[in-house]
Amino acid sequence: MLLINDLSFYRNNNVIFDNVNISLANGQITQIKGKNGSGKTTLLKVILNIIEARSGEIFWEGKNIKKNIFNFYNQTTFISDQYTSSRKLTVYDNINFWKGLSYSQLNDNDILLLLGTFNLKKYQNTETMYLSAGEIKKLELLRLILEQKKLWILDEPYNHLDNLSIEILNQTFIDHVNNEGIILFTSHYNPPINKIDVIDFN
Amino acid sequence: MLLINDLSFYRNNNVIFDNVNISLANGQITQIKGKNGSGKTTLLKVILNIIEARSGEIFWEGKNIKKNIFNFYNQTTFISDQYTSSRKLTVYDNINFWKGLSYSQLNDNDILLLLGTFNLKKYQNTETMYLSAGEIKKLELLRLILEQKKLWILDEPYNHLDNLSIEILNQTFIDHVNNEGIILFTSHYNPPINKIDVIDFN
Amino acid sequence: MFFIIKIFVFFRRESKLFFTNITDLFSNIVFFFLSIFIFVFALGTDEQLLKTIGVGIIWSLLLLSSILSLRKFYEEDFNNGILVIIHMSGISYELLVFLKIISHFLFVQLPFLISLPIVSIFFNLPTNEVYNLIITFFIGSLILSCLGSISASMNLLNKTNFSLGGIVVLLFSIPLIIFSVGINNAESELIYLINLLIGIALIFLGIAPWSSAAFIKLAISNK
Amino acid sequence: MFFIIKIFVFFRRESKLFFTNITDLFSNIVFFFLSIFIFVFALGTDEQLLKTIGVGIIWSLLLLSSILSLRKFYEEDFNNGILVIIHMSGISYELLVFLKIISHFLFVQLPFLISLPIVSIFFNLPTNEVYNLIITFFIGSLILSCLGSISASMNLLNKTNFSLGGIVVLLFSIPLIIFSVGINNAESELIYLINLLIGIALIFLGIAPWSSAAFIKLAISNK
Amino acid sequence: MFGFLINPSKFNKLADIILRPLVFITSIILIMGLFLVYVSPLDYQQGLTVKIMYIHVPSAWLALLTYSIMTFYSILCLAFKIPFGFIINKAVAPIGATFTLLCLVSGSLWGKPMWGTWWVWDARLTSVAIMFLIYVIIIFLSQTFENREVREKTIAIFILIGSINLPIIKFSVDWWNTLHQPASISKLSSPSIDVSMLQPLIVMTIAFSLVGLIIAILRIKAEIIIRKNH
Ligand code: HEM
Ligand SMILES: Nc1ncnc2c1ncn2[C@@H]1O[C@H](COP(=O)(O)OP(=O)(O)OP(=O)(O)O)[C@@H](O)[C@H]1O
Ligand SMILES: Nc1ncnc2c1ncn2[C@@H]1O[C@H](COP(=O)(O)OP(=O)(O)OP(=O)(O)O)[C@@H](O)[C@H]1O
Ligand SMILES: [Mg+2]
Ligand SMILES: [Mg+2]
Repeated sequence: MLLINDLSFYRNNNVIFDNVNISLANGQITQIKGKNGSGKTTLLKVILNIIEARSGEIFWEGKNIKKNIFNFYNQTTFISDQYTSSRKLTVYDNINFWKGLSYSQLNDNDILLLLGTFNLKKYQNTETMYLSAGEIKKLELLRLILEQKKLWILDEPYNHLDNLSIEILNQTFIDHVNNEGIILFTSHYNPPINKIDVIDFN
Repeated sequence: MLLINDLSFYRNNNVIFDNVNISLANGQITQIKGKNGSGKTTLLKVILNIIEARSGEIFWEGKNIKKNIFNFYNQTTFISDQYTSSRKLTVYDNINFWKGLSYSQLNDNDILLLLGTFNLKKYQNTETMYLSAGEIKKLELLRLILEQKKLWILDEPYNHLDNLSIEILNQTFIDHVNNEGIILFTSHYNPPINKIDVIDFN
Repeated sequence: MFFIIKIFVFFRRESKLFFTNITDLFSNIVFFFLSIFIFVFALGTDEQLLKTIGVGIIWSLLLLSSILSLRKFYEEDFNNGILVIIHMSGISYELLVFLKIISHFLFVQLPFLISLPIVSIFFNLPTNEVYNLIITFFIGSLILSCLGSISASMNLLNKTNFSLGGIVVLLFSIPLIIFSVGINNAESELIYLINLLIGIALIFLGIAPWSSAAFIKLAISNK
Repeated sequence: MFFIIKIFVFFRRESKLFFTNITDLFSNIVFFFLSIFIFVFALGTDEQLLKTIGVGIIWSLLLLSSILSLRKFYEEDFNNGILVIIHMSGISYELLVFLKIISHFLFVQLPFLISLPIVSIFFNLPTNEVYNLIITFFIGSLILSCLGSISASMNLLNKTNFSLGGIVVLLFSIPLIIFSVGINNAESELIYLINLLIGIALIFLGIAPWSSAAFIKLAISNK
Repeated sequence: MFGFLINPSKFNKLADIILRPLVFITSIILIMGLFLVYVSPLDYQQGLTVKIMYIHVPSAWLALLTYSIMTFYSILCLAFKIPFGFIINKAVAPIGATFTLLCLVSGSLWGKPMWGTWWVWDARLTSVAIMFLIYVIIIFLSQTFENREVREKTIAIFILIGSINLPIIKFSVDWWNTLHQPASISKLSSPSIDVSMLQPLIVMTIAFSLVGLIIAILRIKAEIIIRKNH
């Protein structure tokens, strides 16, 4: 349960957003839509406390996240718009690194399976800088399943993906929501998932 | 009129694509679709001779482009998937640079108008690194109109754009096609434009 | 226990990044040797002269080489946004900086240590000076790594200007140079000077994490 | 006519990239001064010694500073893909490299020229040596810019390893250093040596564009 | 009571009250100091050049003092988020730089007759030169970043890092045996300097501090106004 209370953010005295109130219950999937430059990406970062809010509070499971930020992070996966894989490392090394960071319970076999569903198996030992745009995006999205966290926060996850991958991602979303997970994502594309709450952010 | 004849490209002895034949008549708009990693981006670059083909020829208005590559470039705008604006320069400086490179006939007023339609006017004197993802993409797309070339080649132009901008882009495409322009683009999104030729690239 | 795994994973990644192949390590050292050649050519090959200024040259070049490797610190991870991912996995920025300093020390600075005895031969340095050089370099390069971290993180804020960070390193390493070169000229009091050097290292190990972390946080929130 | 506009536009952009503000220029020079401080400390402050090795130090430092600014050459424009855009506007890669070399010479190297007289005071150099230094530096820095271009373009191929390009610069600049420092020691034949230096500069101005362009093309097709 | 030290509006109020009397007092003390310097005895070794001391030592002390103040405020504004510190830092840095420059110049003017050269690479002199560079970098940093938050915090952190130079300046004469005079006045127990020299020195120091204070007040007021407008 994530509760966002009167969140505001200013940059150089310009309002980016003001008094945002959002509440995300378990099993809820929420999409933020809005014009370019309306502050969606910034909002996600402020929610994650990567950028400090100007005012307002965020509660995770009833507790202010600032009290124990790592407790909050511990249950959150953030897939940003940028690529976070190291370009010089192979796909396998990157996955291994993420796995180590998140105490993931998945073993090597699971990971191979995962790579298989995302059609990345043959690139296992390729440096990520040689992957195509969509393939890198898929590699990033792998973290969702790898880290097994409860709260997923994603910035434009559908970019670059081909139709098959979009379907897989949608299915992943649905599964997560059915398992009482919480999803918050921004996108200009409307995925065909039932019961998406849309926040219009303008 | 762009004619692509038996184009092949290999990377480290792996086929990326083989014997591709495409012909683009004036006033034609063509979309390349295909799985992630199927080689769409690479194809565009090979067509533009940024990467050298392994075999095959490309003819622009009946002449092999290799004979006089700058003559071909002179009538082509390429909007790549990456951002080509210098992050440290302001929006205005970037536009001015592109303008100078392409002998654009647009004057300052036209450019302001253009910035207005893309909702970028207020960022005129902002460094592009401070723009949001969609805003940078729109700035890139500005080059289409700025350079006034006949052949437009675009790699995933719809990424990051909000609905309004997508409409504007579609309208721009339609106008260009009506003026006998040629458009070749890749995208996973299907824009609602009549008479798009789709090349399935798998 | 889990935390140790995390730190181990961190170092494994760092080492892979530094040594994608062995040439990297090697070329750093070649670079160092070549710059010494340059100096020898520039200053003339008078043997007595070389002996006098040998330690000084070696130190200054180590300093400059470590400025060259500044960008290996944070730049790429910052641009990728992976610093944030690491942070979100439960590692505070201060600890992150500390780990980065250690890995820079291990993977960039220590390989130079190997090359020191060879270089000393060029300058005909007496054995005890080589010995002192190695000891001081060991401590000194830790200080250089701290300084490097500070200025690399400062550079994240100002991407146009690469010199700015370099200036910080140079500015604060002046006392370091005075001490380290001084050690070789001092007849007695070696222990005293080395203690001083260790003191400086500890001070910088205290300052670097929080100041680098502050710069990084600032850079991330303004990216 | 149109072509001249294009080149003008190119230089305007370069100058904006180099000098977003005057601090950038300034900090380059401060960096240079500081590294001289470092050397003075490291080598000891014996006045006679400083006088002997002054020119050598100044030259080697100019060399190292220009290695530091290597990344300003192509890296960013390459990563952005803007090199391709510039090329597609009708500027061949060879010309592009040539223009980049000139702008590096103008915006990075020449500002050092201003600082040379001041530096000479530190080392108590006699006037005629300062004069020679400025002339040789003027020609030499053009050579350094050419070398910088070659190694910066080489670095595009191997992103892990920053030293590799530096090694190339150092390797090829050994003859340069020998000549330039030699000029100040030679009693006669000054003109002869300067002519030689000009010759080297011309050779490099011939080699650098096509070899850099070749590296850049290779890098672009493998990106 | 000390609210004016961290609160801009309180500072403004107080400054308005004390500025005029302060200028008045300062002029008197300055004139008195110059007079005392004029009548102070010549040194039997150094002759007239000893009078450089009355500029050199106060400016050296004030350069150090200014930096300490900046360090103090940097800690305040970073740790306790008190933005007034940023104003102080920006306003005070050029003053400190001037004092440092004054110390350097007067020192080298003094050095020529005393040591025979304008400049030696001695630890004290070098660490002061470094402090001057730090001041200059601080001043330039305030023009480097467009973003105000980035700029101010960077400067504050930089000041803190640079503050390790302070003890080095202070104790350099004890740590290395150098050409420079070891502390003789600022020794806490018993100053080893003649009273006839100590008197003008103290008065000059007070005068220098007051001049610095007045300039600081004016610059801080200006800075507060600039900040309000943005
Ligand atoms: C550019 C050259 C010089 C610099 C940068 C310099 C710097 C300083 C500094 C920073 C202090 C204050 C130290 C403290 O508070 O403990 C100081 C004090 C002093 N300096 Fe210099 N100095 C220079 C040259 C000289 C020369 C040539 C003389 C005279 C021979 C001299 C005599 C003194 C004396 C007598 C004091 C007072 C020491 C005390 O009692 O605390 N200085 N100087
Ligand atoms: N520099 C490179 N070296 C080696 N292989 C590469 C390189 N660049 C791309 N590839 C490979 O070439 C194939 C085609 O890549 P390309 O970027 O053209 O795909 P794409 O069709 O554009 O995919 P997407 O829809 O994800 O953008 C991919 O399998 C990729 O892994
Ligand atoms: N570092 C920064 N400094 C100043 N302004 C910034 C910075 N980053 C973003 N902005 C501005 O903040 C606003 C919001 O940006 P943000 O990236 O959150 O938009 P967004 O809603 O994600 O847009 P998009 O749909 O294009 O991704 C934009 O107007 C942008 O120009
Ligand atoms: Mg966004
Ligand atoms: Mg692609």
